[in-house]
Amino acid sequence: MSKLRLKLKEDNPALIKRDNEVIGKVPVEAENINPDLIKDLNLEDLKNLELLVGKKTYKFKDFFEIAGEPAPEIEIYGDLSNFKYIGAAMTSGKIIVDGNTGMHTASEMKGGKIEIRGNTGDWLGAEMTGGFIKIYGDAGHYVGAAFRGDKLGMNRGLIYIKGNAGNFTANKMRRGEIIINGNCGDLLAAQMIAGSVYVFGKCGSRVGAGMKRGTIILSDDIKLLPTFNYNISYNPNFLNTAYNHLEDDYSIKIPDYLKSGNYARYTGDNTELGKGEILIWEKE
Amino acid sequence: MLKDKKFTLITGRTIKQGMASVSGKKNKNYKNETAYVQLSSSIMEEYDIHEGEKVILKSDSGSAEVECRSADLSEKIVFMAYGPTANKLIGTDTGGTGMPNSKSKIVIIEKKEGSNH
Amino acid sequence: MIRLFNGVIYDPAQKIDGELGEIWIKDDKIVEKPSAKKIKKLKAAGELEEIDLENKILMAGGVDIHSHIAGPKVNSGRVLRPEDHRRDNIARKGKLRSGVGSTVPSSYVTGYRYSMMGYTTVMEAAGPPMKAKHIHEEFNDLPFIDKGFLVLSGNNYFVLKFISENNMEALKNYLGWLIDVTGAYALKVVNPAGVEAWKEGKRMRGIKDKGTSFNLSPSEIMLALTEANDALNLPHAVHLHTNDLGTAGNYKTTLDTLELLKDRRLHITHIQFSSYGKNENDRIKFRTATDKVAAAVNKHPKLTVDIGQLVFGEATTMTADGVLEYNLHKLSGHKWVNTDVEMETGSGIVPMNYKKKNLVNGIQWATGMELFLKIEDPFKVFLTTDHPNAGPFTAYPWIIKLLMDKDYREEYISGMHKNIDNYTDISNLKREYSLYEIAAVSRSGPAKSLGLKNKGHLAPGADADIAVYKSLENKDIADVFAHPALVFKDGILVVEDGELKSDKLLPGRTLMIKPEYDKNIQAEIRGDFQKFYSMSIDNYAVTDNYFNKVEVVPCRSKA
Amino acid sequence: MSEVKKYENITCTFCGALCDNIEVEVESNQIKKIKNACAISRKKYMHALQDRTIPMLNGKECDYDEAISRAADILKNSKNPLIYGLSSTTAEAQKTAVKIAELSGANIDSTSSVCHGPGTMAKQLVGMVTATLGEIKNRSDLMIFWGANPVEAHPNHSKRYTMLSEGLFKKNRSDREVIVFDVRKTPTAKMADQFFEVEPGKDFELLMALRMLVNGKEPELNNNQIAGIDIEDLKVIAEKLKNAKYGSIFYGMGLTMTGAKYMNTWAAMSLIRDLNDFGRFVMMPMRGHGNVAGSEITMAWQTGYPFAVNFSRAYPRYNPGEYTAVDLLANREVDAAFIIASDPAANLPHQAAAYLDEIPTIVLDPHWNLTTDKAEVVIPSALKGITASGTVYRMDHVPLHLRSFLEDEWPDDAEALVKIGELIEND
Repeated sequence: MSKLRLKLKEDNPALIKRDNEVIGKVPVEAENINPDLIKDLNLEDLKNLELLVGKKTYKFKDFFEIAGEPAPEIEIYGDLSNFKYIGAAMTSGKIIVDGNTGMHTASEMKGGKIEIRGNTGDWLGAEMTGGFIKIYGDAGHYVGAAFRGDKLGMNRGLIYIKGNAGNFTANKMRRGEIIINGNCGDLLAAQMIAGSVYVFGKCGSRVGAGMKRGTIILSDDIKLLPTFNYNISYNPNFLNTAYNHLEDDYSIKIPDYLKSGNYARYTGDNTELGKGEILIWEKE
Repeated sequence: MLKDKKFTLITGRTIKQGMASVSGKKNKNYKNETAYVQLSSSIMEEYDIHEGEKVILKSDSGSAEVECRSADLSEKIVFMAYGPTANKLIGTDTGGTGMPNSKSKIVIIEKKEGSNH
Repeated sequence: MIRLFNGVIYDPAQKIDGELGEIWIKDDKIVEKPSAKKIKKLKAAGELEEIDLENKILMAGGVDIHSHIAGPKVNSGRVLRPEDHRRDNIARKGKLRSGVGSTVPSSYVTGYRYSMMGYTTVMEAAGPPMKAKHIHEEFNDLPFIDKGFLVLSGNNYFVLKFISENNMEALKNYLGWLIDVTGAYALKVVNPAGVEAWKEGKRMRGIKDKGTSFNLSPSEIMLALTEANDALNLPHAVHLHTNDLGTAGNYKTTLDTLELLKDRRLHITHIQFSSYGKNENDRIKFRTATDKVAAAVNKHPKLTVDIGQLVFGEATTMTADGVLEYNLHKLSGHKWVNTDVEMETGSGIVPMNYKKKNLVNGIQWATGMELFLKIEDPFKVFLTTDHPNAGPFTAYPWIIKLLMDKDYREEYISGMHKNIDNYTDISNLKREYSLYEIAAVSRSGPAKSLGLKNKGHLAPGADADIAVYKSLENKDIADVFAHPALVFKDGILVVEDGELKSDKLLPGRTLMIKPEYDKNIQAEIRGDFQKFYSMSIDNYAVTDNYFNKVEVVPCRSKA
Repeated sequence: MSEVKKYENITCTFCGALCDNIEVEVESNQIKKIKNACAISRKKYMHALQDRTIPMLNGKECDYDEAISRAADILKNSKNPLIYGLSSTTAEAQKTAVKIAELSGANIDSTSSVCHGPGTMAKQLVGMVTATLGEIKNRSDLMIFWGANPVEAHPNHSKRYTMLSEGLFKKNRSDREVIVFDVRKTPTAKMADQFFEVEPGKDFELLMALRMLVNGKEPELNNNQIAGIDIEDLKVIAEKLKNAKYGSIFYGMGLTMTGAKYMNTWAAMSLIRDLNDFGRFVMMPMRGHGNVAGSEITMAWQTGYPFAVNFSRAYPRYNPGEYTAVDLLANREVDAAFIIASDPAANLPHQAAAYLDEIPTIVLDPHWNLTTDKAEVVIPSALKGITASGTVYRMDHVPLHLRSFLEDEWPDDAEALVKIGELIEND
């Protein structure tokens, strides 16, 4: 199958220079890196697709060496940590980035797949409604969150982060799954409405603050807020079903120890509905 | 001598800092009013620090030399008037919120080399 | 000069109902047709622009008697709701400033969108006097429309104090002073006594009970204020937001109020929110009570009302009626802002989403529609959504379509909750508004009620604020009213084919009045003011530097 | 003999309390006497005419117009400039700064983002129950100061608006109960009836526990304490909160800068909201800079958003953490900066401010400060409320008009900004 390959030029218009030395990088808004748009273009149109660099408009050809042909599958090489909105709102196709990406990667994604073989910025998959996001490195803050003031965060879809995630992961999440293989920052699943979040590493403080419903699965013990209360220690059946689904459908490696043993179940946040649950795996 | 106790650095307003800041930011007085740290007297004792002695505060974002003053504080915190010296320690991580850790930075206290109390 | 000819004119103020005719514009005014000689001269000099309207509809620019468009409460609503703006962006274009829209648009966008519907005059519905400077600051960034504000005066300390002392002279002078120093246009009264009660942690029902530390009933306050309003010869009546607004069964309070003030000049605003019946034993407490309310409105000789028509979708409720917003917050669970303003008023904000399939929302929608259709005289009832409370003002074209097209209305009702007919009688109402009546409820009527002699009509002497709409033939009515063919503001063509044509911001005027009163009142209130306000009385007045382009509208000549 | 002129009801612009009862006597364009001013305000007036900036380009004195035109060029030619500060200037200048941001596709942020911006973010989640200061003076029977120390930051606040003021229904200190929550016993705490020492960074837990108690639920406990406060004490506090007829909470940076940041304020706002089911209860941010409230207000009516606004698409977008000054500077995303009436070199984290040395930086300020050292362009200006008039908004959003009473050789901020805006717009 045909693919489009983009390689970031080392010298590009986003670099901030002083006496010929690079001192910073202007953010590039790259929502045009989207298979829905690119797949039907001819090569000439693709070269002229716009990228917004601060307030100035540039073209794909100013930033990328282009190989292959426009296709629903896009591979990008280079450090794109200042590129925002890669794959934002995409509905189909596939993006693979061999490098880092910036903020809003795959935000409002509706379908398809995006894979970042490096780190990514804040607002990964924010308010997404479908699709599969896989990050090999770390993600920033507000993974799968709601934008400022909005009622609902991520609503369907799946985000898998092999590294760590930042603060406010799953903020106001409504539906879907987020799996974090590494550690997670503060306020995980704050004001969560529903959905599931798994953290296999360590977790910051104030997990589940203000959550209404939803499930948080943690492998490491944490200090809970005074607004959660302990119910029971048990092995929840549904969890193995969920683990199997993650392994079979998404090839996500679940640590073996989590598949057996008991989980302590807490419910809260009791200042809200109190119907959220936090399951913490109990070391023998 | 070095202790590895950790303190939360609280930065905040003082009336003298306020008065100095409106009397010329480049005056020595402003620098002085923002370049000292308040510690609980028990910590001063434990570290063998005398009133007015200079120490080094260190955080994972930087360090600053400051004068010590004792104050009625808990042993968990140290206080600095808000200003350029304190801001050497604060760091730029805002956790995605825009707000740095201006009242929650963890610092350690090191005695200045060559000070012989 | 400009000559608009071949237009079909609807001007209820002049009783012109769809007559072919022409309008002459000189500078910012509508003028008499010049003499043949003059016309010839103008033509020769190339100073006459003639525009053939080809049977297009010609009306005066729209006048909105009640809308929340500027000031502390509106602005707080903007800050509260980034989610309201995020998907509705307007980029800078030429010298037109950028902004955001949706239910609480930024100031520039508010001006653009009114103008793009053919509206040229809008009244900000509620301003706390203490923050009047803020309102005027925003007015200067609100382009293309003339505007004024209604100053809150139903729960002010000095109002309550002077009424409780039965000092009508001081009350009158205080109100005159209040209007003068705040640059206001008229008096707004919101839940008299009820707002003070809310601030004292108390609740009131009806208009007869006394419940606050000032020991006054709403009736006593309303009687005194309407009397003072007339004594000051204010061009507009007391603009009243009734007690018990928004609650089931409140039509009784509304009827009591109309009875109490039956021989007074009065405007009741967003009366839809004040016309609910009550089902004691039903799970749904609300029903419409529009028969009784409309009958009372039809009977009252000096009354005007505006509807506050509900629109399905996002809205942002905001009012000086603090306790109402608290109730809405408890009901909806939505985020809630409350701001009590010392010595003067309260206020609150709660975002809402009215749903077409929701029965209570449907009853509220029907209440507004029924009142529109049951109040007989179109000079008595005006088109508003109490923007952004019952919905955004951008829904006016859709409401006009509902009023003009019975078939559309019926089809629309069929998509609502299946039990809607058990609680309303909207399905039985067959009346359709004519273009003449639409012109009355959206222009001539509100202008007359406000006492704006130069607005809402097309006779010589009127401001050259003009809207031209395409003929309705074979067109969607809502689309026609949403996209005027031409809009003139002050004689300048600002909108063409529903798009802003002007490439720069055209400032509108600030409308205000300067009633006569005894200026010694300031010395009289000085003692209490300096003690109980948190600012000096000497810094209270809105100074001239806040006024960019002002028109002082004359008060009524003395009776 | 020069004449002595007396001015009354002058507004001091130092802090968000904006006392408007200052009296000054002026002779030969000098302030001779000041009445009613606090210790800080007095210093401010006495120093006002000293240490004044002059127009500078790359460290050399230049014409005023040269500085203005260089500033316009920098903003025009940059891809992603930052406009920052605004809290100590007038609404008229703030408005114009927003216009310049729009014209130059800039990011615009105020000191709010490192001050009470988190409270505004919390308001966007839950809303806020508040009142003007006079309302609190007139009615409040229970006053709480949480992570706020007005005695040192807003010295006349307690006398004019709270503990020591004379109100309509509440006449003096004995009509009000005062409680302070803080991590240290501040001078404000010493004025209170009760002081509770909060474990640093635990405000969130404490507020959430109080919410539970107020709503008749028991919080989960480890050692009978939350945030270092005994549960029995907390129960008594919860009862007091519920029994207040018109309670008020003044909160400071102690809430916005610590632990959960804006979620602290969210918890506080949620608690205050809940308390209105029992009596009335309101809250108020203790705004630091004189017109920082105004910066949010003016930005909101022009753009819909209070701070952290980006104009690279020629329309406003909002996102704290993305378009806020500390993040933009620390991440090295901006290629020019325009600092208006603020001193980030003193007030922002060192590494963020240091980036200003590397990019073209413009400073508009009447006085030399630590940031003018970093500036390529320095533009002097008149003194707000002394030699320049304009509008300022108090911490409770009450607008006040500043009158000038001395002469100045430089135009004010608003005029400088209008000129820069015209140069960009008419290019």
